[in-house]
Amino acid sequence: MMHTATITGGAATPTITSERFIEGFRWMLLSRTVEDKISALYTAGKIVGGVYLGRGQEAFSAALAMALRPGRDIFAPLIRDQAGRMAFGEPVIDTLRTYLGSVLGPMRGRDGNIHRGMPSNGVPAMISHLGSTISVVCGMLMARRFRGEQGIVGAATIGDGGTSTGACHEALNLAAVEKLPLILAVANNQFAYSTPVSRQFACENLADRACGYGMEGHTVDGTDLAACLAVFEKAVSRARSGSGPQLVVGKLLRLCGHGEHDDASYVPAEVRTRPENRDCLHAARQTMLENGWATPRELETMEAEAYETVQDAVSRAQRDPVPDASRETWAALASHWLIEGGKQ
Amino acid sequence: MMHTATITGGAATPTITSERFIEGFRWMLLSRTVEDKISALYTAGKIVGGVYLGRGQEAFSAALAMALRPGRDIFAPLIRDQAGRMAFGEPVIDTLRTYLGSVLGPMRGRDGNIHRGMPSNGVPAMISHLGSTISVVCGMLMARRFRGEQGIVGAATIGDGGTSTGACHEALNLAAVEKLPLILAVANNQFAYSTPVSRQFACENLADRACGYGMEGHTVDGTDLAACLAVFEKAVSRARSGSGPQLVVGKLLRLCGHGEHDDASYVPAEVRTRPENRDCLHAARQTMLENGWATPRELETMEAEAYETVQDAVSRAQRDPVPDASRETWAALASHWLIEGGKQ
Amino acid sequence: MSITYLEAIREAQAKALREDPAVFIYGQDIAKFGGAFKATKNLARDFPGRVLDSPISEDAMMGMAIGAAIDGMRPIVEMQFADFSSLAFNQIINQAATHFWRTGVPCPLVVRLPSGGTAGSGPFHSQSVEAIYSHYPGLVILTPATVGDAYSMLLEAITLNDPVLFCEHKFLYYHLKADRLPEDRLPIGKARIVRSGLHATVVTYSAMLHESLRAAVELQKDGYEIEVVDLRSVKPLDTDTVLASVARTGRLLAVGEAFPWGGVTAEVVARVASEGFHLLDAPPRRLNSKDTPIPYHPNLWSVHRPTAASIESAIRELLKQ
Amino acid sequence: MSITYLEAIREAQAKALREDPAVFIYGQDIAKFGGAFKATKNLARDFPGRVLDSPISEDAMMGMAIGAAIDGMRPIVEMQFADFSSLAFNQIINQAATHFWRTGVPCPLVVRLPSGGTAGSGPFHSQSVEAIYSHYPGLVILTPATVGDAYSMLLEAITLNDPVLFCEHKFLYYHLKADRLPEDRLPIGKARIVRSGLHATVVTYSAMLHESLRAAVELQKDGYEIEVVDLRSVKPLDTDTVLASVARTGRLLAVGEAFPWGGVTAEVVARVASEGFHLLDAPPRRLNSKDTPIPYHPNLWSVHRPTAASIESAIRELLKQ
Ligand SMILES: Cc1ncc(C[n+]2csc(CCOP(=O)(O)OP(=O)(O)O)c2C)c(N)n1
Ligand SMILES: Cc1ncc(C[n+]2csc(CCOP(=O)(O)OP(=O)(O)O)c2C)c(N)n1
Ligand SMILES: [Mg+2]
Ligand SMILES: [Mg+2]
Repeated sequence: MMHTATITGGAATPTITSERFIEGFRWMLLSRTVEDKISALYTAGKIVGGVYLGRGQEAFSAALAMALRPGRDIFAPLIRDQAGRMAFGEPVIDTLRTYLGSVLGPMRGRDGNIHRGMPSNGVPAMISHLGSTISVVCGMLMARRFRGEQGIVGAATIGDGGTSTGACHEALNLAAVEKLPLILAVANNQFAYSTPVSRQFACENLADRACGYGMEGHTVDGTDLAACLAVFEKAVSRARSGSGPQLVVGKLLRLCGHGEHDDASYVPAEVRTRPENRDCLHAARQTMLENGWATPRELETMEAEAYETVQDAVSRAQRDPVPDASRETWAALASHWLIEGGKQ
Repeated sequence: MMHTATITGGAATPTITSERFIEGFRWMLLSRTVEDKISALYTAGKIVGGVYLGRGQEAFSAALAMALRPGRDIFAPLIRDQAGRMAFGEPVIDTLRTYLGSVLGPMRGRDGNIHRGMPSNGVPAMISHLGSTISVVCGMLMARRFRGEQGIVGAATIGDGGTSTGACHEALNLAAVEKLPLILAVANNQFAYSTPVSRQFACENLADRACGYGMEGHTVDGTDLAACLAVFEKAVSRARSGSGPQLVVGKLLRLCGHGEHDDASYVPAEVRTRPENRDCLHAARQTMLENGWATPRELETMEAEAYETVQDAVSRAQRDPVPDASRETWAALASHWLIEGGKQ
Repeated sequence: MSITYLEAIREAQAKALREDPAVFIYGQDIAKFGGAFKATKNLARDFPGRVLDSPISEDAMMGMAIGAAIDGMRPIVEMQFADFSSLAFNQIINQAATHFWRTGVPCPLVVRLPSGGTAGSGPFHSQSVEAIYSHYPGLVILTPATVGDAYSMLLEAITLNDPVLFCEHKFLYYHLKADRLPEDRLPIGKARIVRSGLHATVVTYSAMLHESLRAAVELQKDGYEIEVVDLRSVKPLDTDTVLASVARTGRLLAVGEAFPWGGVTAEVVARVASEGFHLLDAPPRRLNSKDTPIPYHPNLWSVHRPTAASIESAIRELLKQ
Repeated sequence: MSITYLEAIREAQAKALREDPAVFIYGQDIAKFGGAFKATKNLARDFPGRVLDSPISEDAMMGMAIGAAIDGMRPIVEMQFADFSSLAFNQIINQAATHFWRTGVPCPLVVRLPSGGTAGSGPFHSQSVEAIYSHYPGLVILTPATVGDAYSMLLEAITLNDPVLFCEHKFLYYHLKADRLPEDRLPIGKARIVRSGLHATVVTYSAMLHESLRAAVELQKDGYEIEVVDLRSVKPLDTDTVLASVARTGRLLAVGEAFPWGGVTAEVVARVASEGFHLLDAPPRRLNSKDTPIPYHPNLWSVHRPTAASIESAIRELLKQ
């Protein structure tokens, strides 16, 4: 059994074509544009409930989803995966509908913001309890295995803080015992809400946990799109080819508050300014220009397009009907004949 | 931070004096004698409830407890720690009283067999839910730290199967973050009830989990008393001197059923007969003779003494009063004035 | 031929595995070993690859079953003891129970919970957990008291498109026998009047049904006709059958083995008081276990839980009022 | 000067830290950050080393607190939301709740549970968990509804030698204000008659107290005098005060924000029906949330939970009977 506790993204050889990089950049850009809009709507008091954004994590999130096959594989996003959600096929309108409380959104107003999902498209709808969704992905993979479906991969994401949950441990161990094609992408953004990693774990690198499960571990610079694309291509192909679960740890910094209610003043300035904590979107933009994959004008066009897409989705979602309690069925059971009729 | 994922017991230098070894042997012998008696009483239908024995794990359990200071340190035994319990100060009579349902036992008939404990002597009373006691030991160590007590060590034991619990993960991680002087002794006896380790975890060695927590790991031949004494002396002294939590994994075989109701027919004969799965008590006996630490006659005397001690405890416990429901207070709260009076 | 409550549970699982390829079973020691109680004996042999041993990871066991269920399978999870489901509690109430309502995608699974007290089992191998799960929306909670119900309700549970908690009582596993498996079957959600009477109604479920029936037989000797209702499923709870019985007898005693605060007996009494107030000729009564952990020693345990004797005297009190 | 419900909770913790060196606080983001709701603001600064950030490990947080408690400390654990206590459930009900009974060694700790619904919080940040914990022996469950109770009951809870679950309602955190902290204090275990009346008794607790009082004010306009009882602690539950009130009014409505099956309203109605049957002039009624997960969208949430309006109409129904 191979124990590669730290393959750096760079070393993970699949070389990235310009097409791939540009596609990744587009998802990152769209994600940032959507989230900037949601943030503005939140400030304007137009959002129902809380807002949690993925600023600074777009490269890591998009690269994971791009390594998967929408519709066939499984992708279980968490609260900072706007980029990955869209790269895996979530329409922008679903995002806006959920945040703006449209009854036409995937959760119909019953649940909101980052809890949206489409299980039938391979996207489980996360519950808040961190770590709980990893074993759900294991179960979806078991279902595919029972049905004899070949070459499926399932990915779940989690943060540095979420790795402290018992659920995360039990699910990884189960995946290793069953040798499931599971990817766990750990976005180590150095904080869990306000809590620095020094109060969260004492190991040098969370990827060091891989060998304790008998799974393969990978570490990557989460601000480097090319490195992220490479490491996830490698991890996903290893999982797909039967090498069992893969732990991929990305180092990056959350470039926003925990939620939009949080100014993140607890993040020291000297941490924000460290070069390794750069903005992955700016870095990708630089790479595009340096390699001549896009001219400044072309980038402006991309930005304009992204802006259009988002504006369009916002105005559509804002015209949507909101939930109407009188039309709500209040049915928690699929077996409707077993529902207790307001016996109170 | 030092990551010694596999120090073999042999290499863990503290050399073991004959006195130490003989003391360990005596605890092992007494434990085996007590458990043989309990097993016989169980077969005779004299025991209330189930019986779970530590046959084959006496060296590992006794050596851990001997490295601790009864009355000052903390020892959280599990179901196979008869030897360690006694080495840490549990009177034989408490064992028998619990099994024979005496109301004078530490649990007063309210709880039984391996659930007995004496929290005020640093011995928590385990609940059945595996893994749950490790964080309790962390809390006891935090209490000592808050009070400024220096040089305390707390040890918990668990089996190979118990390492799959979320509780075990959360507690180890917490201990590492707080750099607590915790010893987790994992008795890898190759089975969890009937389940072989191949269905329990996929790593090569459970000690490989240490570095994922940033704690030190040790591996030892659990059938070798000298090696066990050495590895625990080392791990305990490192914890005591501020090196943080220590994970000690002992390889051995459960030489009995999961409980006395279980014939363990699922353990293949070829496993039972492997040399490394030898009986630690026979091995220690051999060492005693080979090193001339005891003559055959002296060993017989020791055995006779152990037998006497146990017989005496049995006959005393059998004369004890059993619980009387009419004298039971049925008080689940220490704040007696808040107890609801049979409001049913 | 005679079949026990436990064998009925095994037969139901065998039938489900035979008839529906989407069914599989996951739990500790359930494969080659056949489970701590042998409820899956030979099933791993007869259905290769569909009865799997799990690690000691109740949270992940449950999460795995949920993932499989929302992806088209019909998992059965065996908890080694109901008491250990406390570690799957979050997955059950927050993930399984909310899934259909949140997403519209059903989560069809059955969690088998070896429940209830037996002599010498102590605080952590004796619990009755129906109350905590019934409190949460999105779950169906079954408490079979007979061999026939153990069989037919488990089979029906496996066909439901919702998460079902199947509380099977360990005390009934070996003691309770029937001549054959039932042809008839009363659907889930309907209570059964097991013994009809005139003077008082005892509403109960699971092992307490048999204690209550013994009490009724004793009281018969003094000419009291006690009607005994077996709820069978505690959520949904068949209030109509309970009310119909109370309408006949005018007196109600609700008996349960679980802890006294809240739970089935509170729900039954509260519903009858609200919906059948004018049917009652006397104050409704409850009988539960004592409000302490479940004692290990039989001398204490036998007093902690309701028994035929304590039920009988509760009924006598009720008849006096 | 004016103090909020949330500030009262902070003040109580500050006082406890000041007066008892055995007290410490453990939870996520509670140290420098002061907690998700700022209930521990400045406490880490004012009491260095005694207010500690925990990893995201509810089971271990609780186990650690239990270990400290049985070793002489008086821990306060802050769950970031009551909903996440589902992951500490096993440690709470099986380890903390059974410890004194099993060993004779007390386990004095307080678990602070930011509870209940607020607009837009959804299924996993809105739950009321008092019912599941009250079911288990060995726990004290408090549900303060006023600034004064938030302060004095938390202080008293910290002095108890038992595990206490302190259900503080998030909806009251900022809205609810008082001029000063109370000198008087009603002991834990006693309910309070907040508004006296003649025609009906509403028994409630936590945020629903305020909805019920609003309903009572409305009904006052039509000349109905509604007595409102605040349970304050749901376990133990002060049956005597409830019965005394029903004796005056003859009518009972039990109101709770939790799910409908079981729980506080069932326990209250069942106790009154059993112990105060002849005091009742009409069938007792219950009002709870709907039996679905708690909706995220305010349009649904405001109908899911009881409100002044739905309580008012329930009382009108009750008065008609
Ligand atoms: C089990 C659990 N406990 C507490 C919370 C509350 N909570 C929500 S997000 C969060 C921080 C998560 O940090 P991390 O896992 O690093 O993810 P990040 O927010 O940094 O992406 C916490 C504590 C939760 N969701 N689940
Ligand atoms: C959380 C939990 N799940 C299930 C059980 C039931 N159970 C009791 S002992 C046991 C096997 C334990 O195996 P291991 O941890 O290897 O310890 P060993 O018995 O081999 O010493 C199981 C599954 C339990 N006690 N706790
Ligand atoms: Mg983080
Ligand atoms: Mg083992």
